[in-house]
Amino acid sequence: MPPVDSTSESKAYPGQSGRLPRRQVWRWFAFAKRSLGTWGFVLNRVAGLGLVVYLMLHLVVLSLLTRGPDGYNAFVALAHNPIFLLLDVVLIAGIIGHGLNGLRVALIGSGILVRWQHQMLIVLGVLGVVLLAIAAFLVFRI
Amino acid sequence: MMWTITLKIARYKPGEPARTDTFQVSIDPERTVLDSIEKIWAEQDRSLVFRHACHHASCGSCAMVVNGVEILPCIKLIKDVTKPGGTLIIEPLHNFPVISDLVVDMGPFFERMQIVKMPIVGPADPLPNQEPNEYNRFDDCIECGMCLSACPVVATDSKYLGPAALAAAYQILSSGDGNLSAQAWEAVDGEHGLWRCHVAFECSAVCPSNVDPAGKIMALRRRMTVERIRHLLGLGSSKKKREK
Amino acid sequence: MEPRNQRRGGLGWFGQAVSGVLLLILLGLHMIAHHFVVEGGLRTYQDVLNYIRQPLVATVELIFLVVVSFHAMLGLRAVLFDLGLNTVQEKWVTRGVTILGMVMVAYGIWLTITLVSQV
Amino acid sequence: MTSTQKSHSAIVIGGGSTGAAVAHDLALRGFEVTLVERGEIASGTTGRNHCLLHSGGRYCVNDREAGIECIEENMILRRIMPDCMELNGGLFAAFDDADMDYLPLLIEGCQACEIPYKKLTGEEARRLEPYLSPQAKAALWVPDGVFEPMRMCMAFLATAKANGAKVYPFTQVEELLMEGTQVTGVRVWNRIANRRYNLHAQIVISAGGPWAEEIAAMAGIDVPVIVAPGVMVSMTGRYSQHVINRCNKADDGDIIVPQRETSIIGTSSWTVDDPDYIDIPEDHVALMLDRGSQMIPALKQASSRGVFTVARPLIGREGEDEREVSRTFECFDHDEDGIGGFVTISGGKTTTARAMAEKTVDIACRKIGLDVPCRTHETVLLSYRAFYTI
Repeated sequence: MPPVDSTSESKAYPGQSGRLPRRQVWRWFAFAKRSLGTWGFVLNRVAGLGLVVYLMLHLVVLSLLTRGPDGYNAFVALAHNPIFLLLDVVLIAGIIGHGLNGLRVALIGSGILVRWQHQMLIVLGVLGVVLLAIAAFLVFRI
Repeated sequence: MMWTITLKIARYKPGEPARTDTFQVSIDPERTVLDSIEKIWAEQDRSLVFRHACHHASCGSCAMVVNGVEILPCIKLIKDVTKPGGTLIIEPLHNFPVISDLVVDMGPFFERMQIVKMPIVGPADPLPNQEPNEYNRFDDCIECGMCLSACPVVATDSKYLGPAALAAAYQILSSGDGNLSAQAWEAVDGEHGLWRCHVAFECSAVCPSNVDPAGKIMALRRRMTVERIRHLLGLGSSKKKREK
Repeated sequence: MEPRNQRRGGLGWFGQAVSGVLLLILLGLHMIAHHFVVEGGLRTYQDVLNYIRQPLVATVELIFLVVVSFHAMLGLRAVLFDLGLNTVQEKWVTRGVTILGMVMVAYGIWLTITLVSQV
Repeated sequence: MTSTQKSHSAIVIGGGSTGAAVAHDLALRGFEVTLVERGEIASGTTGRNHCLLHSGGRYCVNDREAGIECIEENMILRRIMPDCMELNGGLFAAFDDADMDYLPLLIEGCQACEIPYKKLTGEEARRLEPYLSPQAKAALWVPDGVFEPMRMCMAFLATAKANGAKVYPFTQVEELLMEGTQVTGVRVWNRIANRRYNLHAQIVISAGGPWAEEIAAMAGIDVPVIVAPGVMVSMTGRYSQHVINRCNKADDGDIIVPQRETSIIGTSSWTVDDPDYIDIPEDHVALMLDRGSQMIPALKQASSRGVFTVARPLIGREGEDEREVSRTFECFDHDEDGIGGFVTISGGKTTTARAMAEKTVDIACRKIGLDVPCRTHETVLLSYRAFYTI
């Protein structure tokens, strides 16, 4: 083998790139082996993006109002379909999850209860489930 | 007593496709994961490369991902991560460029530490009856890179300053007269600095040396927010006030 | 305590936290008023019109829309910035979410005016 | 500096403290330097050492030469690596009559080696170190320190790289290339790229520590190296600020080095043939804990953070008592064995790495008729972090 060009060798190691690899978006959601904090992060991210999409849909649906009573009331009737009600519960779950965890993130980020972030997640999680149960009851009772 | 365990080690050499090699090794469960890898290197495959030096959690070079979680294998005992006949899946740190097998390019990490320029030696906590600042010691951060590997934001934002350097910045700022250079401020308080953190606390979960980077990022955030509000209200900075 | 120049990274976070807390209140009101206290869970067409024509309700709803749009767009921007964009892309993302947010608010105002003025 | 072709070239085998210091010294003296290390930097003996910056107190009684080297280098390293050490001093503490008998010998040794010292009563020592055993009768303060071996190597190599040296970790020497009786280079296996190739230089310097014997054998030369491992136990918690030495002649478990939030108890000593993988004798760990807690009883309750073993390279023939072999270093110019262009440096300690490098590079210069003075004692090193960013 011919003598190796030492300049090309010197680039291999140690530390030459200075740049981290780019974008492994799937790692946002690789929470299986991770701590509870990551579950909170994933929840916030998924629910947040979901709620942005929902917000858009919600605004578009409201435009039915400008077309008079028939179209909108037809939508209201459709929305009483059990599948729609189930979606409502999912929506409420997203709101509660994002809202309560968002509160936790805001508190921690203000330096409040930082040491208790883990416990806070559990307490808020329980609170969220209770709230969701009440909301689901209300949705289906109506 | 010896256990026979299986190690599935991620292999990669430049220009070749990545693969996983399976090794069986017989080892005392009281010894460390790093010992098992060194034993495989010594007895089975000398082409295996991995970083290691001090074998007592001081140099920070051997960090890797075992069964999906960052560990410092030099202080992780076999018996604590598996059982007789168990399997360990060994990968290089995530979020770093892989150079070969388990060796990653630490350049990006040290570049970030260089920006902040944290002194590696600081005051030692006084023992009973000792004065503060009487003695010094190495900082808790051993610069192993595990926090960057575990961070979900580092996974997608290659410009993020990351947990270790942000924790270092907080350390400097809270050390009395410490301050950061303009370049460091830009990195710490800019778009890709401490405001990029999304509070997954994964850095603190994996840190082998009690640095608690996430806690320090949050403390820094609080400090900056208070400063900013004071600034907006025209109260001037709290530091100036203290000096008067 | 140090030159502050162009560093505004913290404003986004602060805005997100404040708007988030506001939303907890506003969204709670919105949900209760529109869904939980209402027979059948959704107001019918005429109910909506009657309701929105109250000035206080219209104001609160519009404030809600402004805050929720702000929070949503800031959040979207944060997620996109997490992707490690280059400076040009970042500029376009900021412009994009600003415009989108403004369109949402403008649309809301237009919708409210239209509904209030409907016979 | 790097753009012009340098007229002198050297290959350094080994990326421990000696090799790193040699590469730095060579680069400062204008050599074109290539360092090859078969593993990671400091992954052999250096990385696993005790982290003790010797004052020389340990050697000044029996081995004055080593004691003098230590104190001289201790003072130099403080200057050239100022931000990278815990400099809290050390105590030689006496706990029983035998220790008290050793104390005057130690003081005499310190005087002979010009090691600064201060005699303390047991009470004074315990005021400095509250966890010290109440048995402590007296102590001698000496300027011991604590460093991080890997970062020390990185600082040497960062500076060497800044001066144009090329550093290749994970590159193992498999063969010394010879032309007649002259070593002209090395054939290496680059384990990163999994490729083998030749590197050439005017001079090849082996700083292989316990592997120096194996490397020299490639040229048919016998270098007498005893591989004497020692066990160390790193305990969770910092129980002293000073390095605590037992005021007696070197023995198992006679030292506790505080580093960061740990206390490292060391060390035992035995001999092995193969330094590549060393099993830890279980009874040595218990011995360390037992002996260590005689000096600091609180260690009995502490938990172990890690147990590790290091392969010390000692210059001497098999069969010699490894505790009695001098801890000084030796530089072999293999011209004396009839082989040109090849130098081996072995023995010594990380504390004296710079002095070892100075002597080695002096020989290298003499061999090729170069007259450039050594400047490593006055050259402040770059940050170890620069090793990865240059």
